[in-house]
Amino acid sequence: MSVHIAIVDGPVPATAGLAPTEVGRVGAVLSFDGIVREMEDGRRLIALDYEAYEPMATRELTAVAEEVVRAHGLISLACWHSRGRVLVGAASLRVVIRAAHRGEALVAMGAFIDRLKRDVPIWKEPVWA
Amino acid sequence: MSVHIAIVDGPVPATAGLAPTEVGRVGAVLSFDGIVREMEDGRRLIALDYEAYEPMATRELTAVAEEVVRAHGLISLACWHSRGRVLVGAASLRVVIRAAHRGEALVAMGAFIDRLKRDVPIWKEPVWA
Amino acid sequence: MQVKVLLFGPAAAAAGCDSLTVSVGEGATCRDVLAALGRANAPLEAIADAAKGARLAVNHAFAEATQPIQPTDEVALISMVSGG
Amino acid sequence: MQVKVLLFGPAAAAAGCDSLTVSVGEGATCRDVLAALGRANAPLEAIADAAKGARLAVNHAFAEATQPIQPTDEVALISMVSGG
Repeated sequence: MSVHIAIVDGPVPATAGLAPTEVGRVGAVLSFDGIVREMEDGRRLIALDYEAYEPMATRELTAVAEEVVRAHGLISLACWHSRGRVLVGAASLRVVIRAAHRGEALVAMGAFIDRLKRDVPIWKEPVWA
Repeated sequence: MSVHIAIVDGPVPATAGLAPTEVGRVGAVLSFDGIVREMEDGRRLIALDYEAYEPMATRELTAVAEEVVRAHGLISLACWHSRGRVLVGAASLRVVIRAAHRGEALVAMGAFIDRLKRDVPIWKEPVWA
Repeated sequence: MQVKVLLFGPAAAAAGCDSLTVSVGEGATCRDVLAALGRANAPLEAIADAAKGARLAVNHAFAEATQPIQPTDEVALISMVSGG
Repeated sequence: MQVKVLLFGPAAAAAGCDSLTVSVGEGATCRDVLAALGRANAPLEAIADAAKGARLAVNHAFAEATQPIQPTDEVALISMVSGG
């Protein structure tokens, strides 16, 4: 059982979380990328600017991750979240879950992101085109 | 809306499905890797040998993928499945879903894999240690 | 007529062969061929059971139980799949 | 006592500043500070509303409404988060 959390400046790196799988117990690797979309509320944007209240944001992400890992019996959960400017088409969030089976990985992914959007002190501001 | 299906000899390549995201509409990229685990029915194995009845396997995977893309309003679904030997710790299945939002991506991932395990003429045989 | 049925996975292992040829009447349906498989090879009886999800594929597509088989069709028993 | 409250996101935009200092009595709780924010800055009234999910963080942890504030605490208004 492990948790890795990082808030990074700008978009999350493309290869984050793709380290070699723990051999043996892991049967499912589920990876989610949240991507900045072009339209928000019917208006075109060029980027989102993310602000994080640190160190609380990392602490809350870690607490939520540990709770989700425990509740769903995951092997590991890693999360990268952006701070600063992320252009349309780039990822501002990556979550990688490793579990024995796909069932708990899928449920845990939804639960983790729901909690992140409710409880983690991060704010985004649109940069309009 | 697009579907890409491939049955590949041996483990699925590590970078499959990570091509640059379609800019603009995609808000969620969800990627699932099914990994060969060490224990099956309490016995230790070294690999799984996969057999596919082709071209039916590719046809069924394509039909299921198109149905899931339509039913859940996905932007795209890509799937790689192994044929032949896949060692413990390597991936035998990769599914990459691109969608506007995470909700439909998570539901569609579960639905696609459930259908694959029920309807696609692929069989695995354990290679015991 | 003679119908050759391709076998895979646990079905092939149980039958001890990759295909089995069964005799059925002209106009036989998928249901008839499944039943003939069970009669022709005792270990297959439990596997070629529609009630347990066994289906025939005809020319690489799943076929209804009532579909008639033509002598030139490629027929395969699809049961106990285990992909993923 | 004077309590400085850090503001972020839509709360900072509405208030027009990154922090706001409010006057509350000794032994004031989080609930008192939230109410004082709404009185001190009209646009904040709707945002610093516990009924709409607004919470205070005290020293980088979410605090209960009944938690007393100490003069040395770092206090932040956490509302309308939008990460992800």
